[in-house]
Amino acid sequence: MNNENMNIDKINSFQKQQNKEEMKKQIITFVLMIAFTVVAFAVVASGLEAIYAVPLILILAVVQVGFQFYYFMHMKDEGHEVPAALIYGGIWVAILVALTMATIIWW
Amino acid sequence: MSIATTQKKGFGAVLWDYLTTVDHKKIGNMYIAAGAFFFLIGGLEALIIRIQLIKPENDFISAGLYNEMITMHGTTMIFFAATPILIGFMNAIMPLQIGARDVAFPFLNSLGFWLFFFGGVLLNLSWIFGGGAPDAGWTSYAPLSLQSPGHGVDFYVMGLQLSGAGTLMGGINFIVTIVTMRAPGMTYMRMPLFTWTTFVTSILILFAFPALTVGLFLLMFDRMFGSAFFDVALGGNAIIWQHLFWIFGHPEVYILILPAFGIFSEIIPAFSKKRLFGYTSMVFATFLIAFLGFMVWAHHMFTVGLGPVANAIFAVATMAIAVPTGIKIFNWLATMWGGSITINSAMLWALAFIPSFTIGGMTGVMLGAASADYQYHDTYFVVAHFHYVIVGGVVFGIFAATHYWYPKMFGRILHEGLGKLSFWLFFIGFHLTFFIQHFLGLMGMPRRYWVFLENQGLDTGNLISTIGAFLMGLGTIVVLINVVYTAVKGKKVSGDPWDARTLEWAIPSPPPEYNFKQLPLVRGLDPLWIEKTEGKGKMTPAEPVVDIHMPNGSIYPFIMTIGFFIASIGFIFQVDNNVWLLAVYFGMALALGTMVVRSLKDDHGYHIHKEDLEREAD
Amino acid sequence: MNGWMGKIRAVLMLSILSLVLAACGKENLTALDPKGYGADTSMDMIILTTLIMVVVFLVVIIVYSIVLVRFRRKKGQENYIPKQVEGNHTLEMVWTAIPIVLVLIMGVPAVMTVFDLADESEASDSINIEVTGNQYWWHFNYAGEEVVTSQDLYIPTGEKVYLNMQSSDVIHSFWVPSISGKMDVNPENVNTMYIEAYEEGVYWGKCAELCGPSHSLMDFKVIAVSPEEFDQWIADMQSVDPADEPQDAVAQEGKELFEANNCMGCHAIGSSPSAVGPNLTNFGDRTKIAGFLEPTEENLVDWIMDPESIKPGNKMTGKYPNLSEDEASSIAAYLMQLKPSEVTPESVGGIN
Amino acid sequence: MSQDHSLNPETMPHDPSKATTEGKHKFLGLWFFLGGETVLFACFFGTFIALRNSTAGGPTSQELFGLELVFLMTVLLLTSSLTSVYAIYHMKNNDFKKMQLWFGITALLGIGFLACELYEFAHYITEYGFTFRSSAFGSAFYTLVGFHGGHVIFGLSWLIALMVRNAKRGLNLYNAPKYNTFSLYWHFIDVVWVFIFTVVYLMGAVS
Ligand code: HEA
Ligand code: HEA
Ligand SMILES: [Cu+2]
Repeated sequence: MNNENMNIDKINSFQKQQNKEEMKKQIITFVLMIAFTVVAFAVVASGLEAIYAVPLILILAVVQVGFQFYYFMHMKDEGHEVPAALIYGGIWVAILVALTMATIIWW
Repeated sequence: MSIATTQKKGFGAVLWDYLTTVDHKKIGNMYIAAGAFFFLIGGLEALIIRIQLIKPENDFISAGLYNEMITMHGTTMIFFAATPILIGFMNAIMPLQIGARDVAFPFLNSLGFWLFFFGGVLLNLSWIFGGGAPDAGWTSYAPLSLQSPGHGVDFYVMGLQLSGAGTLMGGINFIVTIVTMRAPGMTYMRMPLFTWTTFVTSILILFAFPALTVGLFLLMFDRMFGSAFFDVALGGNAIIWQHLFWIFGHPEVYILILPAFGIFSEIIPAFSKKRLFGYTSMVFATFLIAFLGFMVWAHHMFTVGLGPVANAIFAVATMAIAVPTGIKIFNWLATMWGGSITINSAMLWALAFIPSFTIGGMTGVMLGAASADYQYHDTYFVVAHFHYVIVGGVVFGIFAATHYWYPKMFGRILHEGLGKLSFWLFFIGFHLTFFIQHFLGLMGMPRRYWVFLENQGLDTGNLISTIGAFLMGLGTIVVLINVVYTAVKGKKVSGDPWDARTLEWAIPSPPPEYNFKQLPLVRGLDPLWIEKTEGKGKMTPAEPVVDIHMPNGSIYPFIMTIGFFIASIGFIFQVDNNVWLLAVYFGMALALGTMVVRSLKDDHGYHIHKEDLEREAD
Repeated sequence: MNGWMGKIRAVLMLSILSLVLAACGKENLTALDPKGYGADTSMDMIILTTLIMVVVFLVVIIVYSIVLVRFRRKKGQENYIPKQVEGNHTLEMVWTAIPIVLVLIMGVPAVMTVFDLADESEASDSINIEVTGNQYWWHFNYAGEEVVTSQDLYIPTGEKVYLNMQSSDVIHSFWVPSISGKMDVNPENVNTMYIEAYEEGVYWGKCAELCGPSHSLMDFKVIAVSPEEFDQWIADMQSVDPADEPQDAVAQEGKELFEANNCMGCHAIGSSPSAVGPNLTNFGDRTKIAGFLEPTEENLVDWIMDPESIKPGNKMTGKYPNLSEDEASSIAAYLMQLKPSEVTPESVGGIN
Repeated sequence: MSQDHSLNPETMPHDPSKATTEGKHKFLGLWFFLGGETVLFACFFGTFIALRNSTAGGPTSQELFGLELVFLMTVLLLTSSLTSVYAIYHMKNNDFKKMQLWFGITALLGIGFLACELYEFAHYITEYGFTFRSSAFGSAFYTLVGFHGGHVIFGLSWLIALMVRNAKRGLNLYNAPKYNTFSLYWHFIDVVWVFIFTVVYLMGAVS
């Protein structure tokens, strides 16, 4: 029960190279996410009017979450078809719920 | 029921076996047995309701008790009878149908069962310890549910929360099982319809139950911790509860009916000796129903005052569900057309389902016309509608499945004569009870009425309805007698007594604990039928005989459930006295502690060795 | 032989007849015999959808019957294996397309009637009544008229009357089946609906949303009178002076007891908007006591003595000191003579 | 079907977390669970959106929310998402020590986030008297944000239990899927937070 024999060297270098490439993309993703966050906060701090600010920050949030799902959580990779389908199902119901609560409980 | 299969062991050993089992077949049996028990309780409550309504201004039970009765009847029937019995059949049959040895998460499966069971027990304890059962209707609308005295509604909240968590686990388990554990050659489009409906139902569970969970949390916080979600004085809004409840509630009715559709899609081809007509469109229709099912919930709220735009949208969306459901009805008819139909008790239930459910579905569409629903809503017309779909659809489906799969599950066949007798009693009673209720509703009888007044033209209808309910009760008793009789004296059968089509019939009855000695190779839809007509009459194995890996049984799910059960009781009573917080802490510690132990202890399961397998006869 | 056949036939005819008659229900309660605009509109939809459903059901049942007659397994064919049909594209298209068409035929009028019944454009120049639902009684306040009443809602025939409804406690639902469909009465917002009665009469109303133990006893009436009578009634109600002394000595004593026991704390007589308990201005004209009991002094005494046994969970129980039977009947005498108007339920035919 | 003899292979497969049947099941099961969680949080969000102006005379979101702390919390949580990606990267390279290290950093960032949240709640309660019971808005706010916080606590306990339990054993095919499912869960918590800071704090601050 030791991990010595799971020797790092035995992992073939091609695979390692791939992992590295992948990691680069992840870092770009992260930088973008931070950037989106900064923009969102800046938009609000700048005191932009609500009708412009709200859609804008919502779009930023959606894009950022897309990055999380597709890169950090690998939804872009193969073998994720069923999970992706079900996540989209969940998002669909989520949109219905949020839309309802925002509109038809208006009094 | 299942004692028969484990005769030789002592009672203690059998009990321990069932407390610790992770075998999907035994869990399935337990779901069905527990669900049947709750069905009897719910049915008894229904009879009490009907006795109270046998004549005008009756005082058989008091007003408060009446409200408790309808609430418990609805809640018990939906959450603790119909849903679990269907999940039981999914557990018992679906893995066999896809040629799997097990489900993906045997441990979770057991946990799910115990959570459901203790949820039901908790709910029913409210009769004794709650200062009265919940009395705000199964829909528990706020603010009535906030105002309800005693602890009844608290028991409702915690009981449903427990069982809801269990159901959610079951749902995830089935989805993963179907995605990953199909036998070689069992592509998606070769899966039997019951497996398909299990799959889609599980997806519905996955997306619908969280809404209920949230609703229950809000109600719990308002009742127990002084929050203000539904408290108008502090800016709360009671309509939120209605939305959350129905976002869950409408998909829930399809959670009930889709498995029943699956059951009929197995039985009708089997006894017509014909393959299911329009298989692809059946699968497609199932998805369409599920999809539309999430977009119609506000049809329960047409009179809430959401405004004409919302009412119009939801009205049209609701009616649209008639289309995929119609596809199904006509496909079943077309399956029988040109077939060679055998009518036995399983098929009788399936045949009775078609016109009965069609009536219920059609009144559903009538309810969907919002401007007409202003008249129907909260009247006996609605009660008639949903009993037509639920009893005429779901309960008939459950009885059909019982007659169809009983031989597979227990190796004995139910008595035909008793089967037919119970069918006719129940069938006649059902139409007597509920058909007349359409008119009662239109004649001005609202639902949830403890008494109806004299001289309002409602007497005869209610009397007929009550008589019908007793016939249904007799029918149910005959089914019980049949099951007991069969368990003791029933005829033993082979693996394939019906000359049926799908994989579960390719293995012995009852199936061995590993289901398939060798995983079968599936060559098309209705694999067993294919082998019977074009092959050697039995499945070709897809692998040599090898060691079979099996999960270990475990008592942890039971202990964890007990922990949550104790904590729930603590939550309920801490409102009166802080000492009960101890129960919360203790219960949570027990549950979470068990969880930690379970995750820290490696459990690799065990193997049934090849040699032992080979020794066993086919 | 022929004799009893005849008798059976007669009994059969009679029972069918009575079923048909009974199928419509009580005239001033049933939704099947509309006497107002909303009920009429709903009825049109009910008839349209029912007709379509009957046709669809007939199609299903005809195919079903043919299947059951023709395709039963016959003796001597035990080994017959029918042709395994996969499906049929054309057929499947047909039974997808026809329901779509039917849904459209129902959907369009459904949408139109929904908008029609939600139309509030005439609200500002119509009669507006504030309706408050309470456990377990109804409060009506005629906006701008200084007229308040409860349980019996007077409206003029032939015009739209707008109801602005809100609840003081839990959700109720306002339903007068023969005049109009129902609308919920929520605690957090005002819901508006209009009703229009075609003919004079007394119509039963029911609460249609579970609101507690006495939900089934929360009945009320709508009394539709001619527009002239309605104006008369409003005028009569406006001229009530709560301080007026009753003629009768017992009633006078009742009035004193009524005041001494602080019944006024909850019940107003006159146009005071207070609505803790039902307004009693025209109590003597009420169709029913507590919404469903015959309007006799005896029943009223029973009610005053022990409301809990009549309407479980009501909020009057325990709000006043114990009264003796005599005191209660004096109060009853006082209340029963509160008849400010000639326009009464009886004047439009009474309740039957 | 049988895994235990391959629990400690000579070489790790390319993706150890999905190499076994159990691993695959866990991986899919967690994803599907997240589908359900999406609806769960949507319901809390919906409730919050419906009630966010129902302050019943109590403090409003404009009066309460300061953006600096929320920004800090966001950065903490986002970074912890990245560090868990690093950890999984090292898992795929079969470098157990580095994996533990990065997961350790993830845990620390998570704890930092929680500390900020607790400080924030305490601040609202003591400074503004704004509690769970103040108004429907208060109930909705604490419930939504608190449920997210609860998820963070659960995630942290899960991670710490995993790290402690396996510290001596190293990576194998039995525990790799557990780490992997944890990291998916953790990302999801981050996803929810993105919507919380957008819908609750930023939208609360604008209107
Ligand atoms: C298994 C359960 C189940 C099922 C399957 C359904 C199916 C449907 N239900 Fe029902 N419903 C309930 C259980 C169910 N319901 C319950 C429990 C309630 C009450 C809850 C409560 O308040 O306590 C309720 C209440 C309810 C209401 C609210 C009534 C009210 O409170 O005012 C409405 C309104 O639209 C409705 C509509 C429908 C429709 C349109 C369908 C459709 O899915 C039906 C589709 C089927 C068909 C239409 C028949 C077959 C089709 C054809 C033969 C094709 C041709 C047909 C046409 C073109 C019309 N239901
Ligand atoms: C799965 C769901 C389901 C099922 C199967 C049933 C089955 C039945 N229900 Fe239903 N019912 C609901 C779900 C269901 N119901 C719901 C959700 C409501 C709404 C509640 C609410 O308003 O909140 C409702 C409401 C409801 C009402 C309306 C009450 C009211 O509004 O005031 C009525 C009245 O007739 C009724 C009657 C019946 C009858 C006669 C049966 C029969 O089919 C029952 C047949 C079964 C039996 C008769 C059992 C026989 C058993 C024995 C005799 C043995 C007993 C012995 C032992 C316990 C050992 N039900
Ligand atoms: Cu519905």
